Amino acid sequence: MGIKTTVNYQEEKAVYFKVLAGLLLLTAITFIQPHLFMAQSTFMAQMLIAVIKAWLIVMYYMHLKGEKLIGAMVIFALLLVLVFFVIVIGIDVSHFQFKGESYITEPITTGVTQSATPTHH
Amino acid sequence: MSKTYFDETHCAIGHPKSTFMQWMLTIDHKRIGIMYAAVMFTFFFVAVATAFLMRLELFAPGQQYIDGNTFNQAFTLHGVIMIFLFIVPGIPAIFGNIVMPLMIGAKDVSFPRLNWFTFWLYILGCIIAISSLWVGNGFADTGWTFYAPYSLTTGTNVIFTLVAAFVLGMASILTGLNFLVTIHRLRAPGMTFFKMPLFVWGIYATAWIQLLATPVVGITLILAIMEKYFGIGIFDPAKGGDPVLFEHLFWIYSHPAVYLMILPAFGIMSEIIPVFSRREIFGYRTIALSSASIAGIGYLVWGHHLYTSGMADIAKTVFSFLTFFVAIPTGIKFYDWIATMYKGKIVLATPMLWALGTIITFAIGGLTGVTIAMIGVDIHLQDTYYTVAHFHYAMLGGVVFLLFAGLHYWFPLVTGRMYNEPRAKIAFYLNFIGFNLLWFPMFIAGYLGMPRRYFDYLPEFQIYHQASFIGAVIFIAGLVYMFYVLIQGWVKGPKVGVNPWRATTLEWHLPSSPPPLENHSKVPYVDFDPYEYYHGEPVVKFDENMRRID
Amino acid sequence: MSNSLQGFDVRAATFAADVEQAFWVNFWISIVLFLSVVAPMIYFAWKYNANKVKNEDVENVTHNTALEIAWTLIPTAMLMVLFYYGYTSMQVLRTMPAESESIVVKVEGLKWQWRYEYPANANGHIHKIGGAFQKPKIDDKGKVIEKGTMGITALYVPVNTNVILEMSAPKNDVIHSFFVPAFRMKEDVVPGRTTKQWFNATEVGEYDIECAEYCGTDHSYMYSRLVVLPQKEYDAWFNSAEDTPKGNFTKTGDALLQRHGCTQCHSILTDEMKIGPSLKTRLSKEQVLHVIEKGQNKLGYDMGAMPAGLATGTDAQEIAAYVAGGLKGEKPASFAACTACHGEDGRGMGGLSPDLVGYDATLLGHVFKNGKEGMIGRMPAFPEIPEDEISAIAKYLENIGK
Amino acid sequence: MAHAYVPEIAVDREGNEHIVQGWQDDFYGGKLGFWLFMLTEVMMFGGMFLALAYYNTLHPQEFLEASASLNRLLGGTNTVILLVSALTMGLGLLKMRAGDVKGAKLMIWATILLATIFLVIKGFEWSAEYHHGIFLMHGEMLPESTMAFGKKLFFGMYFTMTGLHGVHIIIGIGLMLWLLKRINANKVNPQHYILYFNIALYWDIVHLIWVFVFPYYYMMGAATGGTSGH
Ligand code: HEA
Ligand code: HEA
Ligand code: HEC
Ligand code: CUA
Ligand SMILES: [Cu+2]
Repeated sequence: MGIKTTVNYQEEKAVYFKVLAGLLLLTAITFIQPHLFMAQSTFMAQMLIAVIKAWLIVMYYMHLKGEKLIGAMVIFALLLVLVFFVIVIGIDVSHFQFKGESYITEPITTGVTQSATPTHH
Repeated sequence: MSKTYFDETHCAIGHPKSTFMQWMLTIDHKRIGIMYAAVMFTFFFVAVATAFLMRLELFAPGQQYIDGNTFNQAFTLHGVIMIFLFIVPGIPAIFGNIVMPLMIGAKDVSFPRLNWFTFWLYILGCIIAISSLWVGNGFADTGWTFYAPYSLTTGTNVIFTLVAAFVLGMASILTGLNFLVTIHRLRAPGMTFFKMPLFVWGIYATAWIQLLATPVVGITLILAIMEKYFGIGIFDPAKGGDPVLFEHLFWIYSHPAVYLMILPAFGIMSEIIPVFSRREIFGYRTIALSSASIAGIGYLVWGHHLYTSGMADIAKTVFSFLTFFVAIPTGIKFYDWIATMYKGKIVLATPMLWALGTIITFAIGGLTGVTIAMIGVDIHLQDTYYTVAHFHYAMLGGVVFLLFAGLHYWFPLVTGRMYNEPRAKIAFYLNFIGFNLLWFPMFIAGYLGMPRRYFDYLPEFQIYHQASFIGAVIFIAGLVYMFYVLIQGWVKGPKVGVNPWRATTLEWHLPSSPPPLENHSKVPYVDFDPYEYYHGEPVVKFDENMRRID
Repeated sequence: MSNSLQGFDVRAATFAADVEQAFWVNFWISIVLFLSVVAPMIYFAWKYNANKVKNEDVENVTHNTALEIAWTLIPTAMLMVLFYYGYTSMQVLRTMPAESESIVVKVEGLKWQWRYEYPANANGHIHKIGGAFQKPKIDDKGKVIEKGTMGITALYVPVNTNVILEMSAPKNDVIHSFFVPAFRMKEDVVPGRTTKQWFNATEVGEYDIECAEYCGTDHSYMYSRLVVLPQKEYDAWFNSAEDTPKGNFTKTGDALLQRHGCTQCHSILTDEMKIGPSLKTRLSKEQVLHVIEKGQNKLGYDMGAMPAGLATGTDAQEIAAYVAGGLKGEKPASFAACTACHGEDGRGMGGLSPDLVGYDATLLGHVFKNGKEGMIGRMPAFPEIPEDEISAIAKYLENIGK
Repeated sequence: MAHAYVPEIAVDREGNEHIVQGWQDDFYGGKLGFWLFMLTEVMMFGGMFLALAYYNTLHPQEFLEASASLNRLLGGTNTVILLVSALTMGLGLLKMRAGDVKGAKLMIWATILLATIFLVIKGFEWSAEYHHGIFLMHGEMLPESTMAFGKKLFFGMYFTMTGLHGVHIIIGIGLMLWLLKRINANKVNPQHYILYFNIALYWDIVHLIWVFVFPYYYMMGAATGGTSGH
């Protein structure tokens, strides 16, 4: 059961190359994005691009298209990760209590900032 | 006489002649289940011994037999063995392996070789965990929670314990994975999800937790190991890390893990109650779906272990609110079980006694869980013996009691024989009384302010600890007696044939008892519900080709 | 039970009542829910027992929508009530009062002691109260290398005043938790973070402070006391440069007696004779007679042995009665036989010989060091108890005699 | 599976026949199992991203600065390399299914080559960082250094996560070599290619992780000035 012996080689190959082109394009956008758009929220923009790339890979390279059961499972796992993020990052850390007085978040003192960036030679 | 799974087996590699090698290399799910049971049984005695040592030490204030550091190692050893070696793999590895494939009419699990590998991975984890008793500076003394930064700074052999927990976690993941695929792929034709026995539902929900929660603790342990070896300060405040992050990551796994323990146990309950009430179960679908929703909601409530950790107050509120919602599906299950007894014909055989006893003890465990889910109250009770009593009522009075229920229930299936019923009942009563005497006083002590993990305590609490000690003695005596009765039953109990309880699920419709190597001789077509009784007698009957004849 | 450890079932802070109320609401709801499950279970197990029911009577009831909705919604409503109480009691606990209206004390939790630092007082003096119980370090042979301390020091606060605790741990330490059972409050002390809690004590007294987050070897000894003083006494102390307030706040001794397990053998508040004599009264008549008759050399005083037979017959009786009575009333002439060593007042001449009236530090020191084999039985030695603890105990015993 | 597996037939009351799925030769089961395994990888890296985001929230500015100092050129090159390797892997599987075993093997070798180049570049990057005094247990990362916490944490997580990703690449290379062996032994062939299928899936998830690791570490600070590294 389940063994497909006939493959439409040319057609599938074409899909692979199309997706590759898309991914390369997105990678290029990744690089010019800071100079192109959403420069103020680079992080969001980058993650958005990454999500689109991931979607392409999962759907076409990993053949998830049409896989209802597995697709649902993947979505379940991703939702779970999302929930962890919402709770831990959105609810807990972003309301960090007594932040100014805590050692791990206290503002940096004496000229530490410079020494941290590696020097160029 | 026909051959049973004790006589022949499939092996992972080759066809060894010696019986010993046949057991070591076996890929038969029933044999693997039995081996799990044997190993867990051994470790459990180590853990009971440490538990007893603690109770002995706590008999009076001040130092009696062991010093503070040994005590700290004792409760760590106790916690680590009980959690990682015994109760987390427990019911899935034993009964999930032995009966789950039988219940769905499969010849084995989906990946029998992986199952074999998983078993040995588990053994490897056990060896690493136990070896740290002798290798390095002694067993970890961190408590089973490994809270940073203590676990990062203590001199004891925490690395071994962490690695062991990681390896055991891997084994747990692979078991879950195997069961998930098995349940999705190998159900007998006609058996839809809502025709599966409820134990299979329990295992299914559990497997999802094993699969998706365990990796989180895996990565947490890896980060802790990285931290210890490479000095990156992920959890170490001296380097800017935040210990509270560790608590988050730890409990993201470890809270779902408690449902991982209890869900298959609830599954056993749902098997036993209808069989011994001799009628159809009440609310099959709600029980099945409540397992799934407990597993789902269970992912969202880990923060109730962090009420006093310094977490943001708003997060505490959210977590407290969510926590109450796990109690609702649990409550529904309980009411469904009770309703199943209504207008039935209740046979108080030993498995049923254990199940009913558990309804009492787990209700106490669960309702005290609800107490400490209330933030304000938990701020007082957190890390006191109240919490300790809560989780022993839940784990021991819930999971382990139901494991015992299952042990009696499936005993004739696995061995083909029956234990001595009156004696087994005596063992139950001893256990039940001992257990309550052991743990109930601890609620009071905890409420009065007795913190946990205390080697020494103020003398006010002595009376409670003494009562508890007496309970422990009765309890352990009951346990030993119970195992004696079971072993005796296996050796020389009467042979009872394939379906002594007159149950309806597929694991009782095998060609022989004990079952043969490849289970059902023919796979039936399942067009019936799992618990079909009519006027107290099973409805479903098969001919020798497993075709229904009723 | 002794008076100073009552802490636990006492509410001594403003919010304790809220927490208590939440707990009891929960308790009764739990009882209802428990019975709603267990009562029908037991009833059914009896009513439908196999030996009462005929097969024909078994019925397969599998659904009852109304009932199912009821047992979903009613418990849900109850749980929301519980959430409400849990939430509101937490709010009181976690809503800090304004700093301007409170005393802000810095608390440091470290392995294994609590330290307190107060704001500067009128004279610019900053009270730093260091440390709680610390076990002495002992070598293999049981010799004390480094003295331990029992915080005779404590966290002193005035009654009916808001106190904010600003808590932290040294950055290379571990997590502790500041737990005051009598106040129903607890919050972790996390290295790297600052955490806070507050309270307003309603009753003068002494309460236990325990560490409730596992922190290693001496986790169970990370103990300290919270002393609530009347406002006046607090102010007097706060504006002085003294470490501890004047007055009698030495119930610490009691804690020590408890902790070392003395109360297993000795009663403290009553005259009851357990394994050892009561520590409320010094010596019983029989004991004194016994010593007079047999002499004694068990306590290891420099002076050496007490000879036997210094007094006999009615003299001995008379002395024994007088000593057992606490040397009160008229002094019998025959007591002269004792004064050479024990002094006119029977107080042992500043440590030359045992005090006959009370348990002074010297006596305790000797008993702890050597143990004591007496007429009742044998008391084991406690060589590890450091001097300041001994004096705390002595002071305490002295006070309860009165 | 040398001998063919004959599935059992179950018969219902009407006499209809139903095929019983056995655990042998279950292509879909194998695929499902492997997907489930990959979900555990998602959770694992999810946990690490959670830790990363945790500190990012506490030290946003320092994270941007630290990110700006990474070498975007090398990181970008590696991104492209992985992209192409995912293609070769996929094409190889396609060839195998179409019966072109030789072509498939060639593609696997190409993937291995690309994976190795990835590792070499990573090695260059790490050693450059080492020379700048930023490496595990070295220079600025030592406890006594005064580098800001945010940066220490950023680099600590950077080495951990890219390191773990590297370990996945190495495991991937090992798996591919094993796959070649199985192909040569004709255990994997155009009829039974589930192993190949799953290893291809594995390689895709290794790629997928990089798709997120790359922007989080290298690109986040790109806008805050800072040229692309050194
Ligand atoms: C098998 C294990 C198991 C189970 C099933 C549970 C179940 C629950 N637990 Fe427990 N818990 C532990 C094991 C378990 N727990 C462990 C090991 C710890 C401590 C770990 C450590 O710190 O070392 C812990 C700690 C713990 C804490 C943290 C305490 C602290 O450290 O301060 C909390 C707080 O909310 C909690 C809550 C709950 C709740 C609400 C449930 C609920 O799921 C309970 C639901 C059950 C019922 C409600 C009872 C049955 C139902 C009825 C009788 C019907 C009617 C009732 C209603 C509808 C309400 N648990
Ligand atoms: C499954 C979980 C489990 C079980 C069964 C038990 C059982 C017992 N535990 Fe438990 N305990 C824990 C899990 C468990 N414990 C955990 C997680 C902690 C916290 C550790 C920490 O703080 O880090 C703890 C802590 C803990 C403490 C507190 C230490 C402290 O805080 O200072 C004490 C004190 O007395 C104690 C005592 C006991 C006793 C007397 C038993 C007795 O009931 C022992 C009798 C044993 C059994 C009843 C087990 C029966 C099992 C079998 C017979 C297996 C059969 C096997 C097969 C058939 C294969 N335990
Ligand atoms: C094992 C039981 C036991 C314990 C524990 C114990 N004692 Fe005693 N103690 C005795 C006995 C018995 C005597 C009486 C000896 C005698 O009669 O001479 C005694 C005598 C004494 C005496 C001397 C009485 C006297 O008049 O000479 C003092 C003082 C004393 N105990 C104080 C303490 C203190 C303080 C502690 C705790 C550190 C303590 N004991 C612990 C059993 C005990
Ligand atoms: Cu400090 Cu426990
Ligand atoms: Cu929990």
